[in-house]
Amino acid sequence: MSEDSPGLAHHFDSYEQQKDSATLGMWTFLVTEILFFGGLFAAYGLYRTSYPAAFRAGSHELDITLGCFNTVVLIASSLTMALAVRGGQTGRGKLASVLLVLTMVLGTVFLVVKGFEYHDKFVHHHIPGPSFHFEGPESNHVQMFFVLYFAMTGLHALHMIIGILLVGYVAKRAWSGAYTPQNYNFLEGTGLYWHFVDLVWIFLFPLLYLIGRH
Amino acid sequence: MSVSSHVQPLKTYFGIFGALMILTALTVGAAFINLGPANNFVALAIAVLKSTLVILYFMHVKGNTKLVPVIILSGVFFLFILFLLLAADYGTRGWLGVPGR
Amino acid sequence: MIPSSPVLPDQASDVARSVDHLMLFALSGLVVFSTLIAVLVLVFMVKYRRTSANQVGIDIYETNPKSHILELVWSVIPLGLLLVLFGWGTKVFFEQNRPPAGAAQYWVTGRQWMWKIQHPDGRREINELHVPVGRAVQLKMISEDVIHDFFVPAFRIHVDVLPSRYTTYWFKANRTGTFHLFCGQYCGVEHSKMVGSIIVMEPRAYEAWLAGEKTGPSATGVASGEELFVSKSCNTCHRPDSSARAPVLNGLWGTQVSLNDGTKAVANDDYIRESILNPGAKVVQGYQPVMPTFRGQISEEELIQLVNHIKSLKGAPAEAGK
Amino acid sequence: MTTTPSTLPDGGPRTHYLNAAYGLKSWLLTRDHKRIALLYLVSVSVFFALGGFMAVLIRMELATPEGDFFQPDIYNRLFTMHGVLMIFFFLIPGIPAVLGNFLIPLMIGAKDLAFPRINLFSWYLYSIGGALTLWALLHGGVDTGWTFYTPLSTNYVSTSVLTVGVGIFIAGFSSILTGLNFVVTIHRMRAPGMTWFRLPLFVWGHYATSIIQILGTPVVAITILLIAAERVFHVGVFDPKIGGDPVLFQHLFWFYSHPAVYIMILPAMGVISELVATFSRKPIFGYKFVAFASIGIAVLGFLVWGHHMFVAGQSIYAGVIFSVLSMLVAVPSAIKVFNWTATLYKGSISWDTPMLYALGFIGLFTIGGLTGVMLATLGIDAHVHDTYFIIAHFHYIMVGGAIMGYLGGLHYWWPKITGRMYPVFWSKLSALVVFVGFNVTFFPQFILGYLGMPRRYHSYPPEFQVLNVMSSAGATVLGLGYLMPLIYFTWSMRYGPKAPANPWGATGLEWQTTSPPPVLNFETPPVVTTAPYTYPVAANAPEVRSV
Ligand code: HEA
Ligand code: HEA
Ligand code: HEC
Ligand code: CUA
Ligand SMILES: [Cu+2]
Repeated sequence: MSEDSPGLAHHFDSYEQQKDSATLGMWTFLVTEILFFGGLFAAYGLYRTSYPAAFRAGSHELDITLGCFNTVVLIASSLTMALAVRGGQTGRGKLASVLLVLTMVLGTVFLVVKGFEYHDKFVHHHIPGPSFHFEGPESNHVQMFFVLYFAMTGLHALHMIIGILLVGYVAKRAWSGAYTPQNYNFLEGTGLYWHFVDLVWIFLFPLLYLIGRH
Repeated sequence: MSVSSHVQPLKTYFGIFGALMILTALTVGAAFINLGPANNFVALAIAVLKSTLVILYFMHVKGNTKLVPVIILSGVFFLFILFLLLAADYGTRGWLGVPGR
Repeated sequence: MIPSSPVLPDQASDVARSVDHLMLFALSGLVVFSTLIAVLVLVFMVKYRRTSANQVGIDIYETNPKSHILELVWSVIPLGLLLVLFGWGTKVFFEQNRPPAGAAQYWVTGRQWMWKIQHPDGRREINELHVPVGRAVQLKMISEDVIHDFFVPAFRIHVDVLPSRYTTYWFKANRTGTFHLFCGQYCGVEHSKMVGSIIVMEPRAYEAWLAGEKTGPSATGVASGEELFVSKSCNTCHRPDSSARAPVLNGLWGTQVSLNDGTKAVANDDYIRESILNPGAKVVQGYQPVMPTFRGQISEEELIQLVNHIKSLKGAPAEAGK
Repeated sequence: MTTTPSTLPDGGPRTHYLNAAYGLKSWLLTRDHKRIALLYLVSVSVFFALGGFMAVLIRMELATPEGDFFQPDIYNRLFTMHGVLMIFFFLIPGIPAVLGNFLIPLMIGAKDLAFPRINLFSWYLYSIGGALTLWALLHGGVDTGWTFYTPLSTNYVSTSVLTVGVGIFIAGFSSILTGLNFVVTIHRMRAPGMTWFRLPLFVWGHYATSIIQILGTPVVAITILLIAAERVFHVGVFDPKIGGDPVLFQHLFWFYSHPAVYIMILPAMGVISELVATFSRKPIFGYKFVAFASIGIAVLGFLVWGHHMFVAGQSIYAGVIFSVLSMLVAVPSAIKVFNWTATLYKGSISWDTPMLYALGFIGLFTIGGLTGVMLATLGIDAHVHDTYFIIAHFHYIMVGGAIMGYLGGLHYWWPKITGRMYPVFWSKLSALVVFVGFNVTFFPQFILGYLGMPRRYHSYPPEFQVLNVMSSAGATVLGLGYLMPLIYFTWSMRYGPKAPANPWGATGLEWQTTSPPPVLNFETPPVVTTAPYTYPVAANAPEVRSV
């Protein structure tokens, strides 16, 4: 790390090389995430085509209003995140930090709402397992719907939690002015991650909540 | 070329946010109308559109090097392969007319 | 039984012969190509041995315009051969999988760690299957627990036995003898003990065996389908009279059934099994989904009995979808 | 071979990456890719020895038809842990994380990988995953087979599936991060003048490998997670009771695990390309063809997973599709073998130890690959599926191919890595012993398989004994063959003669720096001006082989 180029790691020749590497690395990581969720989506696709009626029935048990609300919350958090990254890009660390805290708040709101939804499932015995209960013809296939529902939203929620922690860390660094227009790569990477979590939800919402509402 | 050359105007961010909101409303609305099998298609098409907007603008893929879209598309492509060949199995079961083959 | 040759297992069916011919073809390909490579490599190694410390090889690729043609040749020739192998292999595979019409139907239930086999006449055996030579035999197989696999090397085919649906194995033994039956899919601790034999007999000896065997249908403790139909009280709903709440099952097997959601299904073994375990999944048009599930209350073997029973119910086809 | 100074011209000792710092901490906290590679070398060797030890026990049991040494449940744990350790903890990380890690930055003229910290982190992930697996081993191990087929693995066995699953999951992330690091490094860190078509084929091989690591591993990660969840909650995606399909598990598992076999072979192929070029002193015949063949194998490799499921209850039409696609993936492999052979033509071939291993690779890989083609033929696979024919097929490729490549690579770059030479006679002998022992071990298994001996059998019908005894005897020889490099490599680190910078007279940037290299790899930043394998490089006027 030479004195005249703060924040440039020893093995890079230029800031540009460093930034390009960071961006590329983060995107490559996100591609692995796509395939990670992809396995679940494959299972979902298969079972949904096999048991359409049961999946419709299961989907009707979900609260579409809450789902909708959460979608809006998450997209709003993406906006604040995008603006925070812009703040980093233009060298306004304090602004970025505030926006990041806002992002965290929105993310937490999402999780709290999700928690209420989970609680509701618990009350109605819709947690898969021995205590699962569903009135209706294909209760075992409805249970499969809920297995997938919990697997997919649970994994998504886990990503949210990691995201919130990460954003908190970045907010702290941003406040103390750690990011410069030359090197805000960590902030940018966290932003990409956050948007990715949003993207997953953009697919989960219609797939889980909106089947055959009419 | 300076590193921070891709600053997008604020207008873009808010515009995209608005578009995402409208699309969310659309997808919910479409779910309540009976379009037959098209329901699924519409829901997915809107989701793809929304994610494209997020990727291009919020995630700055527009204006970045061409390598990034290539990487994303290769991920999507291999996911598609997974779906396609799974369908090749589940879609052709029973064609032979011999159960279980 | 000792294999008839040290490198070939018994060849006890026509399919086995087809597989061996295919194998011979593939094997000659292997020998030709691996010899070719080995010989070329060794010859070059010796012939172009380095003879002095500073010697350098000659780049023949850039200087020779024919290089690309050469590369094309050794891409296209293997590809051609591979496609031939693929075509031939696929032909044999269909032979292995498509039972001839009118094959006698046996049922196989796999469980940790034994094979339970039922003859068309209801006779049952464990880990043994007696069949007459020359008769096409079709096995409908299901597992009560994990995945198993029915493997008789002498017939040259494997088929997995799944816990979720019926799979099919068929063979026509063309010589008598006792052949190994292996479980070919790892299934837990005693996997290697899940073995048995296929005993192929002269038709006359087979008749004698049948006559001599004491094991009647009920001797193994599994009730017949007819009894089950009563004892599981299927008949309280499925009655031939018109006041019944459920479709008549007579003549159902093999027909097209219209379902509530507008689709159709063929009433085959899997359909009937599903109807008993998951009645709600495919509801017959015009009926309420009131049939209870029998999952957990009925074993795979009992299911087989029921399927067989329903299959045997002749009469006017159920007026499904009226 | 004593000309290269191990001391600076002024007489002081030269600092290189090995003597730049001392102490355990300087190793465990290092971010130098070369040191991390050595960390991997040690851990990977431990797992190989453990896996090999289990193989020896397996072969011991199979020497007699009855199950007399172990109870069946112990035997089942043995082959499961053998498979798990060898695949996930030895061969998948093996070449990439040891040789790739060490050499890729050197070969492309970079100071390090793009993310040195992540590189170290992935070694820790690997170690944690490995430690968990070993911990599970001490607490009973697993007995599901390395393939973890449901519902056996989820509902029926009572062994440590969960722990091992988590171990593999964590190690999987290590593999992903290694691949990620390589991709970014190869894209972004190349030295001036190092264009794509000047990259050594070793780098191309690793690039292709990384693609698979990045795109395939996540799918197996989620699949294993689902298995773990099903074991914890007693209900899950593959549970037939709620309409789940056990065959779906197999699809998801093989979507990764077939491409994973190319994770194991592509780096070895990269090594062989280097060896063949160096020891023939001429460019690889059809460089671009070979480079694209690597990418072709990686991409096509994703399309063929169903060939493990021909008889698993998959639709037979899907079987037909997967069969023809599997045939296609054999073509780029064939191209490579033929191009290597053609490279030898009119070369200046030396018989150094690495070259002997390369020879062994070509022969054994060809047999392993061609038997793979037989397996891809539907009619044959329906008979030999899950018999010893399969065992023979993949040991031919993985032990005969990949490990030969790995050992060849180690012998080739050992002077660069340690700055020491190893004894020539012993190394040539070990190559011979490994080759002979290998064939005696695994050739009989082809016959056994065709005769119908099923795999994963703890006891077997007595007529199979003769061939099994041969196989067990071979395994002993093979084990000795592997022991020898272990001993003389260890010996050479202290007592071996000092190695010059470029003992083989090879091209490639890694040979232009000193042995062992300095901390930042090059004293002066390299600039590349020629295609790879451009001979002559010898300082004295070279003589070109006369026609
Ligand atoms: C490094 C590991 C590796 C590699 C590279 C391969 C390579 C190949 N494998 Fe193998 N395979 C395994 C490891 C590997 N395999 C393992 C571990 C299993 C068992 C898993 C388990 O169940 O536990 C397995 C199982 C397996 C099966 C399933 C068998 C079964 O369970 O029923 C099949 C079926 O198609 C198969 C096919 C192939 C093919 C077509 C190739 C091809 O890529 C080979 C291509 C190479 C060549 C073709 C040789 C070179 C070519 C020439 C010299 C030129 C001449 C060529 C022609 C004329 C064609 N393999
Ligand atoms: C990279 C992968 C790899 C490697 C290298 C090996 C190496 C070997 N394998 Fe294995 N094998 C697999 C991967 C591998 N295997 C897999 C995936 C399976 C399937 C598992 C399943 O069914 O789930 C399998 C299964 C398998 C079986 C079938 C078991 C069964 O189905 O019942 C057999 C039987 O012979 C076998 C034998 C051997 C032998 C003799 C070696 C030899 O090459 C090993 C030689 C090595 C040594 C002998 C060790 C060297 C010695 C030292 C380094 C000295 C230090 C040692 C000590 C101090 C102990 N293997
Ligand atoms: C409570 C009443 C009831 C009982 C008891 C019952 N069923 Fe049914 N069954 C029905 C009804 C109603 C239907 C039609 C709706 C449907 O498909 O679910 C049906 C459908 C079926 C079908 C599909 C028929 C078709 O035409 O496609 C089969 C096969 C069947 N039952 C078999 C059985 C067997 C075997 C048993 C006993 C083990 C049994 N049922 C017990 C009510 C019953
Ligand atoms: Cu049953 Cu193996
Ligand atoms: Cu494969």
